[in-house]
Parts: sequence; structure tokens; C-alpha cells
Amino acid sequence: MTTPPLKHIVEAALFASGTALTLEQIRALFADDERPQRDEIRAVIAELAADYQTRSIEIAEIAGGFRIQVRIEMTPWIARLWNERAPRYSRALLETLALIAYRQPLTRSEIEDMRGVTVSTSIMQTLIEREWVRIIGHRDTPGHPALYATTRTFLEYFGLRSLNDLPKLAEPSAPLPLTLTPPL
Amino acid sequence: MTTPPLKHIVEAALFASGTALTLEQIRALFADDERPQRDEIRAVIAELAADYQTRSIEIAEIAGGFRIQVRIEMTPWIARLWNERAPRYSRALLETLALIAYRQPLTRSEIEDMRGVTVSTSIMQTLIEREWVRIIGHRDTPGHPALYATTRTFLEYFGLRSLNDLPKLAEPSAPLPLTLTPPL
Amino acid sequence: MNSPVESIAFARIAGAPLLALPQDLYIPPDALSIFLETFEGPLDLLLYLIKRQNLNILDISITDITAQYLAYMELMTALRWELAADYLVMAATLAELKSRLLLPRASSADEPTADDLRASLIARLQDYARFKQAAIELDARPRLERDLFTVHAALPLGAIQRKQPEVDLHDLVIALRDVWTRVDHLTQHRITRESLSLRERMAEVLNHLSDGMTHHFNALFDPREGRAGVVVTFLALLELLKSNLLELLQSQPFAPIQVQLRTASPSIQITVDDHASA
Repeated sequence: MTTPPLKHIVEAALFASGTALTLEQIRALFADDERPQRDEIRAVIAELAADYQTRSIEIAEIAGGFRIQVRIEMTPWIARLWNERAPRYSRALLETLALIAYRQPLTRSEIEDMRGVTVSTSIMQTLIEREWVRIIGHRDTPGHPALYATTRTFLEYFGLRSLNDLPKLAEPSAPLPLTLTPPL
Repeated sequence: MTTPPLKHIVEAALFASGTALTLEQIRALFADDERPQRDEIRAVIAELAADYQTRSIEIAEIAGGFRIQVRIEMTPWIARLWNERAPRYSRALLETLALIAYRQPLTRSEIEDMRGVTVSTSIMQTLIEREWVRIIGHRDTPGHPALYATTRTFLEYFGLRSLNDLPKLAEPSAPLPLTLTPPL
Repeated sequence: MNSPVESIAFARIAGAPLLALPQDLYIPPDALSIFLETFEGPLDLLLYLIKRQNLNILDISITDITAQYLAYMELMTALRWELAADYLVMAATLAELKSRLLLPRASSADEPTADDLRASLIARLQDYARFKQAAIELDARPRLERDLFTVHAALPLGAIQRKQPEVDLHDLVIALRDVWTRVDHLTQHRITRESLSLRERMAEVLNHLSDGMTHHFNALFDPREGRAGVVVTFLALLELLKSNLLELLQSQPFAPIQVQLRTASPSIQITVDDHASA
């Protein structure tokens, strides 16, 4: 059996994995003596991206890796596959998540100080269960509170290349955003 | 926004679903007035199959439906994606499975109400792919949410003759809050 | 300072007049949930009060904002007590700040001045406003499950045996026990249909008033039922008022509120079940 072209192996891996793969994860699929260089993989990924121009899918660079995703124009039809609404998240949860994303690592009581309210246990539990947030250590202060940070899954879920890809925070001196509370 | 071509929608659906889709399942993705005929869908699937001749994937007809799968020549490389020890299931997945086992049939939002957190689509997908859980119908309420139940494979895996063999557990002392859970 | 109650009368949410206490106890049915859910905390409430007046954060008058804040708090406290702690801390901060502004003290090096306190409150508000906005932007990003779907090609049959995680029955039982424990825990803070039905309570209130006499507003509440009971009774009263089955009487501002059946209609016969859920 002849070895398939590199492009096919990379494509098959991205199709089968379902999540973003880094260049190193792709390289690990090959035996030592046939392992491609990072640049070679980059090149075939660029070729694939060009091939998909006329298809329903695209390659996105996410969380330090690459993944194949359905083009967003298809969402109205594809969303019906599951016949269920996508989960919605409360403002409290999203504010907590945003704080962790921008200010990580930080403790729960630091989050509470910033938001001015107690953070409910179920919010932290949801964030950890969704694997958007994890405990990366403990602060060296009395009580050794846990330090929270975002994960690679968070980047993948929200389609971010890296934390630098987060939208810039408004300047502190900027006028108040006029967006009122979202409708209930 | 213009409607994408039928071929793109069908391709996107097959890619996103990961499992075989029947012609009827594909037709159900469309609104009544734009729903394609079975023959039209068959025709675009044939086109897709021809397109994939030179790629790493193919369309297979399985159990009365169609699915996109990786060509068998790719398996030596793809298999290494899962080279490591089997991962462990998350607590979220186990709780979801337990609730379905003990409270079936029930909807995803009922599971969410009881757990107090949202259940991700990927958990439901994993349980269905593992063939431990399946959709056995739809509740006759707005949105017609899917009703989940465990399967024979579930009973076999856990060595149970029937659901009555599940260990008895004390129910919560208070009635379950089925309607008043605030969204997270 | 205005009485808190009077200030509430001028409260508006999303531009619509919300309350006119105590002249008329009518609250739009969704107002209650707006109050319970709109504000994410004291900082959020303060931002709202500032925005409502089209003020720049830097220009706020501590005196005005304190008065308005306390008025809102009074109402929120009446509706949902567990909010009070976080909000109380802010109320204390504001009151402290206000008193320092009004009564300049002999300056002491180690005590923050009123200007310092004001500046630090403003900085907190600005910071909170930025993250509130960031959360809205995060929510708007295309995300998996809702807007974006990744591809999943299947594996050829029999070609690869994917290693599947093992689970034993014991794990399942433990998982379920965890859920039950949580349900137990959560239910203590929740109004459940079974124990405190709104419709049932509406019927009880009507029954209570069926003698045709006027009753003290306060007498309709049973403190033994706790906060949840008070809220359900309150909601029941609002529902009954909305459907014109009750009327409220008050001889003069701040006098005790009296409740009686609307005299024209002996409408106790109306089955409460017919009442569409608002």
C-alpha cells in the first residue's frame, strides 16, 4: 500500500478529530522517519483552505491549532440537526467568565470584588464543567484560595486564536457603553 | 443573505452530524416551502461522492442513511489520534447518564433543571454514539423536545437484566423544581 | 432627603414608569422579575441609575445617587431578601461617602478623604462597566453549538477501535446521588410548584376576603411561611389586582393599606384555573 499524500493525511486527521489540532499534534501522527516539517504541514493546510473556498466548510485557526468547521452561513439548517436550542448563559455567568478571561489568574473573591456580588457556586461549577475554566494553582495568601484561568476549550468554544484575540476592553475613560441590559 | 446551494447544505449536515443521516432527516432541516425532494438529495449526494474521489474521505451508505467517513487507507495515521489511554468521562456526563437511566424518558431541559447546569450537546452526542442513550420520541409541548432513554446496549454494558435492576436510591426529600430554575 | 418610597414612585425601567407606590399598588406582572433579574449587583444598579440620567460617571452627584440607590434597595429588599447583603455593603459605602462630603472633617493623613473615596467608587464603576461590556461582546461571538459546528467524519467500520472510557455501575450511582444532594440543596431556596402554588394562593386570598370586609394588607401575609411564602402571596395579590378581583384602599399617604374584594362582582366563583398564566 502506498503512502497517501501528506495533504490527505492532514485532511483526514482534521476531519476525524472534530477539535482543533496543533501542528505538533499533527506531526505526532507520523513515524519518526516520515514526520513532516511544520512548514510542510502549514503549506498543505493552506492548500486545503483554498480547496474549501467553494465548499460548505472552512479551516479556522483556533486555540493555537487548526480545525475544520461548517461555514456560518449554513447554521440555520445545521442547527436543526439537534432539534434543540443551544444552551443560553446568564449575564452573571458571562461576566464572571469575561473577568477570568481578561484578568487571569484570579481568585473567586477577586471576581466578587470586581462584580460587587457573590459569585454563585453553580456558576463556577458550570464554568469548570464546561471546561472553560480550571484551577491552575492557589494564591499564597491566608486560606490559599484557588486561582482560576481559562482553558484551551474556552478558546475553541468561543473561536479565539489565543487570549490576545479577545476583543479589546473599552478604555476606562470611555463613556458608558449605551448597551442597556439585554432583554430578559 | 442568499440561500446556499442544496449541495452545500447537505454536505454541511453530513459533516456536522458525524453519524449517518437518512434522506428524511436531511429533508427535515428545511422549511416546508423549501424542502427538497428525495431524488434531489440523492443527486447531490452522488455529486459529493464524486467530488470526494480525489480526497481523504468518502460517502458511505449505512443503515438506510449516508455518512461521511475517512478512507480506510488513512487509518494507520488517524488511529494515532487516539493513541493515548482512554480518557475518563466527565462528572457532567455521568450525572446526565444517571438521570436518564433513573428518570427516563426525559428531555434535555429536564436534565438541566435537575442538575442545575446546562448540558452540552457533545455530552448527548457522546452518549448517543456510545449507544447508551437514544431518542425515543418527542414531548408534546412547544418545541417538541426530544425524549431520551437508555438502550439495551446500556443494560448489557452495566450487566443489568432490566432497569428494575438499577440500585435503589433515596429520592430527594423535596419535590424537584421542574419549572422554576432560572437560566444559568 | 426624599422618603425612599416617594423616590420609588418615579422609578423607570427601560423608559417605562414602573411603580407608583403607594397610591396604586399595581405593578406590571413582569416588573417583579425585571427587578429580580435585571441587576447583577450593586455596581450594576448604580450604573443603571447613572445611565438613566445620561450622566457621565465622572459627573455623578453622590448625594443624588445615594438617595436613589437607597430607594431601590428598599424595594428590592422587600421582594428578595437574599440580595440584601451585597447591596447593603454598597449602601453603607455610599452613606459613608455622603456623610463625609457633607461634613468635612479635620484632615488626617491616614484616613482617605471624601475625594479619595469618590474616586475609588468611580474607578470601580468604570472597571465594572468595561467587563459588563466585555461579557456582552463575548456572548455575541460566534460560538460552538449555537453558531458554529465542527466537522466529524466517521471512521471506517471496524478499522479503528477507539478506546472508550470505562464506567461501572457504582460511578453511576454516585453521580446520581450528587445530583440528588444538589437538588435538595437548591430546593431550599426555591419556590416549588408543589409546595406554594400561585393559583392555590390566589384562591386562598379570595377565600380570606370572601366575608366582604376590608382586611389589612399585612394580615394577608403569614410570616411563618418565610420569604418564599411572602413572595407567593404578594404575586397572588398582584395577579388578583390585575384581573380586577381586588381593590386596594388607602386613606392617606403612608397609611396602612386595606384590601377588599371588588364589590360589584361576587366573582369568587371564577375558577382560578381559567386565569391565563401571565
